[in-house]
Amino acid sequence: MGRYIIKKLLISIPVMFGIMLTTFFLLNVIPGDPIALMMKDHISVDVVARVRAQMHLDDPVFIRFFRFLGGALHGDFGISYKLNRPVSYLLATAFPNTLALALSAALVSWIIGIPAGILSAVKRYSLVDNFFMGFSVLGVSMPVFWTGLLFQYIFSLKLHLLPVAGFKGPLYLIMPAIVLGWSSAGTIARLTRSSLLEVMRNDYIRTARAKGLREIAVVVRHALKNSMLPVVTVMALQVSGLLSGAVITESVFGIPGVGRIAVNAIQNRDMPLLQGSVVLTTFLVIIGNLTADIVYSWLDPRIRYGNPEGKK
Amino acid sequence: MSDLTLGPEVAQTLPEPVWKEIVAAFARNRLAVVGLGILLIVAFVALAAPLLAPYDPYKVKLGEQFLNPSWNHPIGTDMFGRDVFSRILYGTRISLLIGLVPTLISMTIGVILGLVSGYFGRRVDFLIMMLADMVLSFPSLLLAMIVMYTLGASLLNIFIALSAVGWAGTARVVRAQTLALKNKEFIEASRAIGTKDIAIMLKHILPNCLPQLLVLFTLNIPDSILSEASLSFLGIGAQPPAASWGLMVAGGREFLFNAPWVAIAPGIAILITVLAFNFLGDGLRDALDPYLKS
Amino acid sequence: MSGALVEARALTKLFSVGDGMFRKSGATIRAVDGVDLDIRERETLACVGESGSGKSTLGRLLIRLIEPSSGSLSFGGNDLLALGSRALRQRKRDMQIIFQDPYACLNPRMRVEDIIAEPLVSHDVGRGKSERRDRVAALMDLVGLNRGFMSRYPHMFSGGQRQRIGIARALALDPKFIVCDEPVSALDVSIQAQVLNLLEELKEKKKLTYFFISHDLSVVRHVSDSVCVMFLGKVMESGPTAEVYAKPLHPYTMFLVSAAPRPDPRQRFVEKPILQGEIPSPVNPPSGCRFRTRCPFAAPLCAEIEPPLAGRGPDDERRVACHFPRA
Amino acid sequence: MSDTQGDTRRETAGLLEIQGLKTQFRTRRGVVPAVDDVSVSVGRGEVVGIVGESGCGKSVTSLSLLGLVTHPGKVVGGSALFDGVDLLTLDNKGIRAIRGRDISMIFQEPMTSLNPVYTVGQQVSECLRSHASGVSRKAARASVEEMFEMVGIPEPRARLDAWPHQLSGGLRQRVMIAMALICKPKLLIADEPTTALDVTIEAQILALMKDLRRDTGTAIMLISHNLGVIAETCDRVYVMYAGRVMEEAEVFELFDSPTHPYTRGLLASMPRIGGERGPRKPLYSIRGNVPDMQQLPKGCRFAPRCDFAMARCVESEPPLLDASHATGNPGGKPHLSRCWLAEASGAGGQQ
Amino acid sequence: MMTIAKTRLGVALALVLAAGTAFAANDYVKIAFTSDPGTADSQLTTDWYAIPLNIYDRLVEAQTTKPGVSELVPGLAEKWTPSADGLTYTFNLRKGVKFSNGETFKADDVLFTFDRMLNPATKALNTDFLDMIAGASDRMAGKADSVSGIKVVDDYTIKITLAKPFAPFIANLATPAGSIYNRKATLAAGDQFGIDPKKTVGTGAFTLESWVVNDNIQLKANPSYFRGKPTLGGIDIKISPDANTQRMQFENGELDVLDLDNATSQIPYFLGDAKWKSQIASGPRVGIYYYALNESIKPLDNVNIRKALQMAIDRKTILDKLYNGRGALENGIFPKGLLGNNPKLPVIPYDPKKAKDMIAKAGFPDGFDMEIAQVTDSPSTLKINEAVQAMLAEVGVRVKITQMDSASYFATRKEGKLPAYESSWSADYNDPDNFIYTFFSEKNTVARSYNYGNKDVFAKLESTRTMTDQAKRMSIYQALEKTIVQDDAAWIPLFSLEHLFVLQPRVKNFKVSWNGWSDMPYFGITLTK
Repeated sequence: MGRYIIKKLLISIPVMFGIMLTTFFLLNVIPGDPIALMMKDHISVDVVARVRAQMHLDDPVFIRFFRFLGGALHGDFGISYKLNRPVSYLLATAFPNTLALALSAALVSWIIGIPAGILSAVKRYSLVDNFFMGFSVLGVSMPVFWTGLLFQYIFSLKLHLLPVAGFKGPLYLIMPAIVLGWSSAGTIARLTRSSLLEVMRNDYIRTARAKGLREIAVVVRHALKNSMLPVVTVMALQVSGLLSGAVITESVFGIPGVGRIAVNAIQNRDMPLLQGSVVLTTFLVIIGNLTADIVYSWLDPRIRYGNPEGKK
Repeated sequence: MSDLTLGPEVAQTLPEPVWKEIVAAFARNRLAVVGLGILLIVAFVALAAPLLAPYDPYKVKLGEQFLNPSWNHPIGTDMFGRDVFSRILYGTRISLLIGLVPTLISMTIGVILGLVSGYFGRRVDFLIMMLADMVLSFPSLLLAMIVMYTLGASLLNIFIALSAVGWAGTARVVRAQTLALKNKEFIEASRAIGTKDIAIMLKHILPNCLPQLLVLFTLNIPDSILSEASLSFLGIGAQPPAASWGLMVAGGREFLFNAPWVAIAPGIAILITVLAFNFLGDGLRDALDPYLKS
Repeated sequence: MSGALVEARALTKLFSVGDGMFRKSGATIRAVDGVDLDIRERETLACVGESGSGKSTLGRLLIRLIEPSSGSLSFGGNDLLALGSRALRQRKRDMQIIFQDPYACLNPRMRVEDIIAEPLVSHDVGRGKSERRDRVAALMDLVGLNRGFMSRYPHMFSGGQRQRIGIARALALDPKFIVCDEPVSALDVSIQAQVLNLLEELKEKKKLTYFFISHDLSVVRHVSDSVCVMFLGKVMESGPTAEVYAKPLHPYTMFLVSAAPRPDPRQRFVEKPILQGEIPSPVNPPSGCRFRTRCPFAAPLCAEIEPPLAGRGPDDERRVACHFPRA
Repeated sequence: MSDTQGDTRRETAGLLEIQGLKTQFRTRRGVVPAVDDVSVSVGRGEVVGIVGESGCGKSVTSLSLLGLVTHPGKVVGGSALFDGVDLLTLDNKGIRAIRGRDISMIFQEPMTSLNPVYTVGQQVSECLRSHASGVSRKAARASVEEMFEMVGIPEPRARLDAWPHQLSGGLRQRVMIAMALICKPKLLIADEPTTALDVTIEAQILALMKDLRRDTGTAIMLISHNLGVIAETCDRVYVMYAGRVMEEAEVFELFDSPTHPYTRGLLASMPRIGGERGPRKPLYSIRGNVPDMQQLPKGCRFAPRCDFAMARCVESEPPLLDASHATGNPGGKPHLSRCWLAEASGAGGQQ
Repeated sequence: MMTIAKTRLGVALALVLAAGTAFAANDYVKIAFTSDPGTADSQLTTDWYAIPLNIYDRLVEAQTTKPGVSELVPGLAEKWTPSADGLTYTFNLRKGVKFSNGETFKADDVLFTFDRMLNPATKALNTDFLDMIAGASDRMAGKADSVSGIKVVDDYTIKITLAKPFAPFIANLATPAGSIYNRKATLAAGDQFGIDPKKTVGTGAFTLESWVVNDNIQLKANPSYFRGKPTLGGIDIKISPDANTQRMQFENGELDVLDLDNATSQIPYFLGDAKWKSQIASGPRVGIYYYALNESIKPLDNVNIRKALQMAIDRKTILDKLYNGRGALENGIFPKGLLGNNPKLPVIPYDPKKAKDMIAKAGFPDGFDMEIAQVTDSPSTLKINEAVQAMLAEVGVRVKITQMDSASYFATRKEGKLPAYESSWSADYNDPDNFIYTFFSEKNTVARSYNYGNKDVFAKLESTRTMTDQAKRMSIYQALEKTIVQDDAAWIPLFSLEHLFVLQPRVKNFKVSWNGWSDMPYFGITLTK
């Protein structure tokens, strides 16, 4: 297992490097001057020229990239142009918020998606199936910002149940978590359903039935655990999707998270901050995948106790 | 291998798309049928938009902003006095285009890379999958954003950005399928005959990926439509005055209070279309289920 | 060697276990381990063995469908391994393979006509569609398929018929040598007989040479002139079929022959030796003789020295890899 | 349709009496009568074989008994008296109580018949604990270990915690047998128990089953396509074809004097290990293919492939007829054959 | 691994819960920004002045006397005396003013602050406000260790000498860029100044209390403020990037003040809503909306084309339909409320016919194509551009609206390559120089992509800056204004607008700043219970 993790991490290094390189160069081929942007209408050509020189922004792009890379290897991601704080500090403060949002959203998506998937698999083609699948897929079918807007409108402005935006406690997390979680619940439900249907076709389900187990025991004990295996993998892939969704959700609900930082960094050509975000999000996705692998193997003894001989 | 729902002895034939059976299985799924129906209507609307739309969707009338829904304007007018109904009808075209084109492009790329990666394996596989990992390891919206900034906002560039982001998923699926098929005996048989690799990929592997690709296709379209909406929210989606639903929602959200129809109507249009695609995809997946595995 | 159509020497195939990324780290399986083999023209050489014995791998190696890790291989006197990919493609016209699974061996998305014509297309044989169609029809006649079914899809056929389609495809280019990889083991008894008879008939008509892989000893007994018994990638015994069955020299052969259930209720009164234990892992095969862990006759020597496949009897017709051959 | 009239066997105080079982699969393409009016009986401690080619309905017969036929299959007729209780009329709860306790099953694929995410010990003891409430975990474990020992699993204690994938095919099938026997069932249904195994392992498992039968007295219904396996294991044999029983006889009788042309054809088409037949001599083969179950012939289902078919065979389907007189075994164990040739008059003329 | 994940979740939730304790007290006025200012150091930002205006003081302050009218009043300087040649200013400083760290304000702090701005190591963006001081350029270029023009006379007197006379110098010092820091505290803070609330020290009415990036910034009343303790307990600034979210927060009572600049589309709603229409505070903005025309792009190099464009835009309709008529048409450069505003300028007529004629005469009988650029995600700009697009279509000009992200937009503009664009400019300080020099001086006209080329104007702009005779200066500026806008048609002036805010009923004494900025001092505003 340990070797596996190390191997995965090793593979992720070129992946991360590739993403950093790509984003760095992409954002450098387009016109965009962080200093001019900071000064906006108050632009003064002399000032821009002077500050650019002082910040070494006029150096060739690859020199800047490797300078950044050198720092990054020592854990120094530099200082954000726009926010004037160390990138590591900004990400460290934003990360828990995004994590809280993503985890609670993931939780919501599981709470909606897994039971919906199970119910609609067990009652395939019934109204129950249609209802639960319909409900979970509904979430996937709406633009997140639009759902967010409607939620704010209904639950905050009309019903006065929840604050519109901001991030000052669990109460503030409810709407964004539901909006974001709902948007990926359909994926989970879908997968749970098809995976369960598939597992139910296996020989060992027939064995379980032939043992005289109750149907519920057959489904819960024998089918569910197996059918969760592919679901776990998708949960990990959710990380990337949730981060994408978080970009929007954080903006709509005013949550100071990594998604917003990344968007601002792109908009402001804030290279250090962008690169930091790239490293962090990529790392998160990789961690997510690793976690999935570990949970997967924890669930699946075929991997946990994989025979080194590689027999079938 | 055998379809156990039929009992081990009855299912004599390898599951094989028999269109009648697929259609029948599909028809059992009410949501899928509804989805298909809706999409047929949407497609019709897209084709017939000029005939159906009562107004020029781009005609600015500053005196007629935010008219309430009425007989003249079934869904009212927007901040420029344009008829929302007409814009939604025309929006069908753009939104379907945004759904279809990037999906087609990205899937073509994904299929080619996935085939090559899975079939040849080794270094090519390693490189392609590394590239796919790169794309998949970075939140797609941010990546699309960077591409949009790099290329500038335009419809064509949306296609490019969404394709650049979307191919990796398809590549992975096709690769997995190729790996599974590669050692099938009929592929071996073809190699034993001396068939060229390219012919094996095109004649044997690709056709056997089609059910998956079909499902993937229907489920990728709504993703594209929603991604464009998100990009529009960030201001880099379709460009005004285009009547893209995403843009209409993003632009209209400011007026949710005084003129809710401006944002809600296109939102519902997205919702219904995307939902229909999702239902269709789910239904197809269900109906094709026995044929999805190799 | 005299007149052997296929000649293999020390043919070896290693497979690495584990994923493709870090190949070095995985263990290797010696699926086929130093096999010497001669197949005479118009002879049927059967290869019998249990799962994991490497018989299918060996079959694929013989027609260079997979690349051997080491060893040499010649076909009709020419070095098969020296051929470049273009020449090899040409060579493949002479050697074909018939597969076990009548379902997996036909592309479900192609018509029968296209399946049988695929070799013709690949080798650009026959001009135009109609000429090819004629040849396909003739092939279908040859294997006993109704040529009217030409445009059907494989799933509309029964297992036996599909196997006939596979045979027709293999015959399309008039090969000299056919590897039959368990061609009847997925078929019902009544159909199995049909296919076996068809193969026999074709062999006579087309002057074919077969390498016939099977785990079914009675089928092997029926079809083959000579037989080689494999165990964990090695040939344990070989020789004329009738002799090998009548007087197995290797303990493994003896157990195999006696283990096969026979359609005779009186067999239940015959005390049969039963081979105990399981097949050892191919990753870590036992030292010395690979069979020794299950062999009731094993001596200390067996663990130390691997017995070579040594010739016995007149002309070395029979060969056995055992320190203590029976009889 | 009135084939039971020729049924002379009524004497058994059998453990299991299946009468006129009908199981159908409703598919898009039509109704498949997978099992069509099949009657099978199993006596206490008896080993009964059901032999037939794929698609003949032999497995569906056994699944029907325990209500394990899944959608779109459905038992539509017949009865199955097991110890006096009609299994086919039991509700879910009732049939569950029988499954695994009184009647247990082992299947063809030991690779896939065990749940990969539980240890084999858990899976076997689950069977015990679900039928005998109040068995402690520890006690269950001890019984499982004992059972493992009995079915010849080496190092039974260590194997309790093994995962299915860690075991070889032979050992897995032994685990399946242990699971089937843990509740000391009266009837064991073995559905192609050795088909997926290697020859040497098959011999081991068959030997094990023989021993178990001797030691436990459990009746066995052995389903197989392999006439060899049937010949070496069973007391009585049913030969099935296209959903019907074609011939029923005591095992020696069947192999010595098969009366149904199908049975005879099957036996003749088998290549034999010890056969004196020269290798160049073609095998006997039954021509044609198994009929399409949706378009069964009107008369005898085997008629289109039968070398002895007469006009009558195409016209009407024969019932199961007493064939004992034809084989020179009148008054012995029943020998039934669904063939007009078995009728007293015509039977003797044919060889 | 699982336990790690669990702990992380725990930490995250704990943080969320902990953040919950930081609720602002009820006597804080709750306002919103659309993005995080990034720093409270006014030397490092040209854009985000709300915090500096409230936590620092300046030597001189621009005080709003009436809507749109201001006067310069003593701040940290009680008195200032210019020399006769207009080169040297002597400031007599207020005594007994304390920084929030307890340090007493002295002349050295002024010296330090201004030197810091010009010190190249600071990387300051606001040097333009001080670069007229003698020795500033040497200091900025790194050729000197100090600014020769700034001399501390004693603890409470400081002398600043200019390189050349510069009339708006005092007004300049009243801008946020002139904020005074404390030497000791600022040096101690290092790069944390303006970032770490505890280390950001000023003399202002409020002190920086807490700063959660992208989320929330709180300012606390300074009880020992030299003008007296503010009646507000503090200011609670939420960072709410989405304007629509801000608006909902306001309606839900989570904001006290909604700056309608962030939600221009909502103005009609609030103006018409029974509950809110009485809660609107408005003030004229000393600022002008305009279209910039890039003279290096054909056919905009043709003065007649530019004049035609001026006439082809129906500014009145735009003002009325899109801005509810809350503003006034402008015909020059200096908007209402700015010194030098010339109400007698000839009105630019709306005359599409004549415009079309002129375009035809200029050689484009079929009209021509032109491009208007704007930043993405700016619906208000888009609205006006789309309206203009429609109007220009009437005279045969085919307009393509190109949206660019702001980084590209500003970078392209700096290069002088941006096509026509719409923008607005409002006063930093009350002097025409802040407008005319900003747009039409030789170096700035390129940086703003006008590429205006009247050398005579350039020369006059430089010389007028140094004039001390105020009346004469104004008349020259007005002449130049006429040349630039009416004769050379270098840009298209549109209008000046009112700046509207909606307030919760509990907000009292809310006064829109003289220049109509969103960034304003909150000292003096009160909240009722």
